[in-house]
Amino acid sequence: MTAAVPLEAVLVVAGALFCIGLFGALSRRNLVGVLMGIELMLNAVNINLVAFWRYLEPRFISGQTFAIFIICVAAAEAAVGLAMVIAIYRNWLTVNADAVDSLRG
Amino acid sequence: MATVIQIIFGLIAALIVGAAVMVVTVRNVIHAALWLIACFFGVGALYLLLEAEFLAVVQVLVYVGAISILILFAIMLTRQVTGEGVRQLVGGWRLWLTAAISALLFAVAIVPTVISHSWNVPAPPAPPGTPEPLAGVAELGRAFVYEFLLQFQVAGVLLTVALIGAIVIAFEERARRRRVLTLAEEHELRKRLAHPPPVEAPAGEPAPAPRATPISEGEVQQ
Amino acid sequence: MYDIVNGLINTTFGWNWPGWVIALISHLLVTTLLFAIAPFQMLFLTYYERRAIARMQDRIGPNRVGPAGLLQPIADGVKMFTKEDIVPAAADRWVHFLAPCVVVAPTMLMFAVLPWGPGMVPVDLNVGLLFFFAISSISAVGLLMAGLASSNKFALLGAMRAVAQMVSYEIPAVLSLLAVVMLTGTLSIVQLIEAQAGLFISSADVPGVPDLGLGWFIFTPVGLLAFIVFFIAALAEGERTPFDIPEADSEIVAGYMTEYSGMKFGLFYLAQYVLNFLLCAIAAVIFFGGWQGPGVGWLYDRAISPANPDGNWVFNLLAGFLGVFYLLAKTYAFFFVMVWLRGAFPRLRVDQLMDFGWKFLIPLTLVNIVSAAIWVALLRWGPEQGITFTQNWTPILRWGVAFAVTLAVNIVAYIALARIFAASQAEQGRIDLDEYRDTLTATLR
Amino acid sequence: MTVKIERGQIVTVERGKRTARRLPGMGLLDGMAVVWKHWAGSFRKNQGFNDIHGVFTYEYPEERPKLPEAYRNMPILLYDDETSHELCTSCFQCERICPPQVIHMTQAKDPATGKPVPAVAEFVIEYDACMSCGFCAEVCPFDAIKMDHEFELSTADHQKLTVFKEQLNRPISYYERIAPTMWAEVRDGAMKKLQGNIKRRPDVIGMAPNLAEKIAARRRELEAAAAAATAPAAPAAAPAEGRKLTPEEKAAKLAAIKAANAAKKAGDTVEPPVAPAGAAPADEKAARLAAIRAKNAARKGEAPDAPPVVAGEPAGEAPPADEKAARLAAIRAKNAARKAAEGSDGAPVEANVAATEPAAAPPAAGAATSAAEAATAPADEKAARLAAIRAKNAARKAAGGGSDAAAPTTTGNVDSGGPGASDDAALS
Repeated sequence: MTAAVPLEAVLVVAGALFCIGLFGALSRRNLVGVLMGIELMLNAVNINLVAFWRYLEPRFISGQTFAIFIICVAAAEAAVGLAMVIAIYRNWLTVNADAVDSLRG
Repeated sequence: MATVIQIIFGLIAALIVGAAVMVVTVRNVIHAALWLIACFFGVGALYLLLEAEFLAVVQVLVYVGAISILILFAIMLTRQVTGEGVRQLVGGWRLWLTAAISALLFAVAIVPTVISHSWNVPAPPAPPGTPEPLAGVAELGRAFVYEFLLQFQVAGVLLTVALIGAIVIAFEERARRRRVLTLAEEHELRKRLAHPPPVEAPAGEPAPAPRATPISEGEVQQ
Repeated sequence: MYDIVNGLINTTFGWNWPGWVIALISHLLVTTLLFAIAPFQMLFLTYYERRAIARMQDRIGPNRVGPAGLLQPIADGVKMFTKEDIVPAAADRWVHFLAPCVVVAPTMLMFAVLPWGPGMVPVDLNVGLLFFFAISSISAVGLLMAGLASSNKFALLGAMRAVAQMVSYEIPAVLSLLAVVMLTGTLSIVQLIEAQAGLFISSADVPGVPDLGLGWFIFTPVGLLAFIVFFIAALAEGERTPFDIPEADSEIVAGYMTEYSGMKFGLFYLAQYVLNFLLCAIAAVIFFGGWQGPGVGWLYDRAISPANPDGNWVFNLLAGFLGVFYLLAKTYAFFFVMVWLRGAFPRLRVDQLMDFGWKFLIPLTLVNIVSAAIWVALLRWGPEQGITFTQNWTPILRWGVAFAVTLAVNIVAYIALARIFAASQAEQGRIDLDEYRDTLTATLR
Repeated sequence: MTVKIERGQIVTVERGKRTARRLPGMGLLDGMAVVWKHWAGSFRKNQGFNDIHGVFTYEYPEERPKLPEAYRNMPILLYDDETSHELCTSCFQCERICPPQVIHMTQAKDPATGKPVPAVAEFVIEYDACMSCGFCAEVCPFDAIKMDHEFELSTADHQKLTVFKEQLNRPISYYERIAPTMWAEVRDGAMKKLQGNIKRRPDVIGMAPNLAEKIAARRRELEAAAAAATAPAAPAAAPAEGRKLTPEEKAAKLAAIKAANAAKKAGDTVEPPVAPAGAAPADEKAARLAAIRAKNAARKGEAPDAPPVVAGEPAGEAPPADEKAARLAAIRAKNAARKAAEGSDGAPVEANVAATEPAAAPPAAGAATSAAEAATAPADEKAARLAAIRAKNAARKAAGGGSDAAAPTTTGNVDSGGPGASDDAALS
C-alpha cells in the first residue's frame, strides 16, 4: 500500500471528503442533513490520521488512538445532535434549520 | 501487485467521494442517509487498505451499525420532511457561496499544501516483501491503559455525559406520553376506584397547572 | 485451504503456479462451499424448527413431502421462488430492491470468520470476534431500508422495532463476549477455541490438565453468566421468540417483510435463519469450545498443520469430520433451545424488552466484566502487576479461589439485580397507574 | 400428568403454591420443563382423553379416527334392507324444524286416488347450507332421518351439494354399522312403524329409488302383468270419448286392443285371450269374485304357514259402487301378491332366495298397481273384472315365478307375462 499509493493521494481524497462535508453542513436546510455533513468531515479527519499513522510512523499507535477518540466524539456528537433534532422537532414540528429562529430579535 | 492496489484504491476513493457528493445533493433525506452509509463503508475499506483492521471493524461497528442507524431513526421520527418536493438545500446566493467556499478550500488550500509539502515518509524495509512491523490491536489496548489513560477516561466520561445528555434532551415528559393500560392494570385501577385510598392531600392545595401543549403547526407557520 | 491447494498444485503436480493464483483458487473454493452451505443450513433449520416445535405441541409436523417430510423446505422454496414479485406503487423502488441484499450480504460475510474444525477457518482475523458483531450490525441498516422503502406503516413499525431491538441487544452481547475476551486476551476466534482445551478446567488456566477438549468457558462462573446473557441477547438479535417483536404477526402483519413477496421475502427468510444458525454457532464456539471435544485435539496433533508439516492427511480428515460434527451438534442443540423457548414463552412487549435489556442485562454484563477482571488477576497476574499474595499458591488453588470468588460475585450480582429490576418494574407500573388515574377515570365513566 | 376427565365434569387444575424465595428466573425454567415434558412425551401416540401427552395427530388420509356414534355431519335417509321401503313418511317435521330451512320434500300421492300416501316422493336437502345441527334427526318420529358420519363432501360442483333422495338414501344396515347402540335403542319402534306404513303404500311408492334393479324388477313383472290389462285400462284411462261408446262397442274395441298388445308383447304363439262377450250380471259380484280368485291364487303360491290375514278380511261385504269394489279387489290382489312374494321367500331353493325375492315382489306390486289403475275407470265392470283376473294371474305368476319358472306358462290365458317372469328367473 505504502509503495503503491502515495500519501498525497490519500490526503487528497480526505480533503475532498472534508470539503464535501463542509458544503453539506453549510447548505443543507435539514438539521439531520447538517449532522450528516459533520459526520463526513469527521470521517475525513479520521482518514488523515490513519494515513499519517500508516505512512509516517507505523510502529507507534498514536494515529489509530486519535482516530478512535474522534470516533468517540463523533458518536457522542451524533447522539446529542440527533437528540436535539428530535427535541426541536417535537417543539417546532419542523427540522428546518432556518425555521428555528425564535432567538432572532 | 502495485497496480491491483492502485485500482482498488481508485475504486474506494471514487466510492467515498461519489457517495459523499450524493449525500449532500440528493433531495430525499433517507437516500442521503443511505449514501452516507455507503461512504462510511468506503472509509472502512480504505482503513483495511491502510492495514488498520481494528479501526476498519470499529468504523463498521460504530458508524454503520450505530451512527447511521441513529440518523435513520431521527429521520423516521421527523418523517414529514422527507418528501421529495421539499427543498433540501439553501437557495440562491447562499448555495453558490457555500459551494464556492468549499471548492476554493479544496483547490486553493488543501491540494497545493498536500502536494507541495515534503512528507517525511520513512524508507520501506530493506528487502521488499518482508512485512513491516505494524502496531496491532494489542499495542492499541496497551496505549489506552498506559500512554493515553487520561484521554481514555476523558473519552469515557464524554460518552457517558453524551448518553445522559441525549436522554435528557430527547426525553419526553411522562405526562405527554400516551400509554394503553394492560388488562391487569385496568383491573387494578377499577379496584382502586371502587375502594379509593384515604386522601392525604390538604384541601386547600391549588389545582395542578394545565399541561403545556405542544405548539401546533399553524403557529409555526406564522 | 491455501496449504491444501498449494500442496496439491505445486507439490503434487509440480505446476509452480504463483501464490496469488493459489490464494484466489482457495478463496473461491471456500466461498463457493460456504455459499452452498448457508442456504442448506437455512433449509434444514426451517424443517428442524417446524418438526421440533410440532413435537412440543403434541403434533407431528411436516411429514408429507419426501421421507419424514425432509423435502418440505425444498417445496417451500419452490413455492416462494415461483411467486410473483410485487413492489408497491408507493415504494421507493431502489431501496426496496436493495434492502434484502443488504440484509443477506452481512450474514454471508459472517461465515468468513467461523471456524468449522481444527484448521478449518476461512479467514483467521485477529479481530474476528469484533468483525462478527460489526458485520451483524449492518443487517440492521437493511431492515431499516426495508421498512422505510415499503411505504407501509406496519413495515415502518416493524423496522423501527427490529432496529431498536438489535441496537439495544448488541451491547449486552458484545459486553458479555468482552468478559470472555478478557479471560483469553485475544479477539481471534481460532485462538479463543484453542484456549478451551482441557478437562473442565482450561489448560490455559491450570497447566497439566489432561486435554479432552472440554475446557470450555461455560464451566467457569464468568463464562456461565456471559453465556446466559449472550444467549438471551442472541435471541433478540435473531428475532426469536420471546423477542420476535419486529415480526409480531398478531400486531404488525409481518413487520418489515410485510411488503415483500417471492424471492425477496425468501432472502429475508434466508438471512434470518442463517443469522440464527450463526448466532448458535458462535455461542457454541465461544462458550462450548466450538470444534473442541474428546479426540479432536489428539487427532489434529497427528495431522498436517503449520505446527506439524509432516503429519498424515488421514488425520486431517478425521479431525475435520469430528470437529465439524462437534460444532454442528452443539449448534443444533442451541437451535433446539431456541425452538424450545419459542414453544414455552409468549412474546414480550416493546417496553419490557427495552427495560430488560438496558436495566438488567447491561448491568449484569458489567458486573461480569468485573468478575472476569478478578479471575484474570487471581490466575494470571503476578508480582509484576502488583498482585503479590497469590505468589506462592499452586495453580489449582488459584483456580479454585478464582472460581469461588467469581461465582459468589456473579450470584450475588444476579440476585440483587433481579430484585432491583423486579422492584423497579413494579414501581414503574404503580407510578403509571397513579398518573393516568385521572384521565382514565374520566374515560371509564 | 394425567387429569381425570369425564363427561360434564368440571376440572380444576391446581397451579401449585408459589415458592416464596427462589432464585429469580426459576419460573422460566418451570415453564420450559412443561414444554420439555410435552416434547419428550411426543414420541408416542396419545392414549385417550385422560392423557395430555403424546401426539394427538391423526395422519388423516391413511389413518382415520374412529368417530363416536353420536358424531353428526349431514342428514341421510334410511330405508329398510329387506323390503327396501323408506322409513320416511313425509310428516314434514324435519322440514319445519330445520333452522336454516334446507330440507324440502313432497309427499307421495296415490296415483289411483290422488290421496297422500305415507311415503315421500322427493326429498331434498341443501347440504351447502345445512348446519349439521341434527334437529331433523332428533325430531323424526319414524327414525327415518339420521346424521351421517361421512365428512368428505368437498366438491368443485356447487350443484352437487343439493342432494336428492337417491343420494340421501342409506340402508339401515349402514346406519347400524356406524351407530350400533343408537340404532338398537330405536330399532323396534322404527320397524314397527315401518311395517304399518308399508301397508298403506300402494305400488312401488315408498321404495328407495336408488335400488333401481329392485324396482325395475318389480316393475317389469308388473308391466308384464299389466300387459293383459292395458287393453281395458288404456281406453278406460281416456274416458272422455269412451263414455259415449256402447258397452258392446267398447268390449269389441277392448278385445282388439288387447289382442294387439298381447301380440306385440308376447310376439309369437300367443293366442289372444277371449274377452267375455256378455256383460257380467252384477258388478259387485264380479269384483268380489275376482278378489276371491286373486286371493285364492295368491294363497296357492304362498307358504303353508303364512297366516291368512287377507283371507280373513270381510270378503263377503258388498260394496255398493263399482269403483269401490274394483279398488278393494285391487288392494286384495296386491296383498295377495305380497303374500305370495313373501311366501316365495320360503321356497325350497335356498340359494335362490335372495335372487327370487327381487324377481317376484316388484312384478306383484306392479300387477296390483295396474289393477288399481284399471279400477279407476268407473262403471266399467268388465274392465274391473278383467283387472281382477289379471291381478290374480299376475299374483299367481309371481308366486310361481319365485319357485318355479315354468309356472306362468301353465296358467294359460295370461301368457304375455311369461317371458318377463321367466327372464327374471333366468337372470337370477
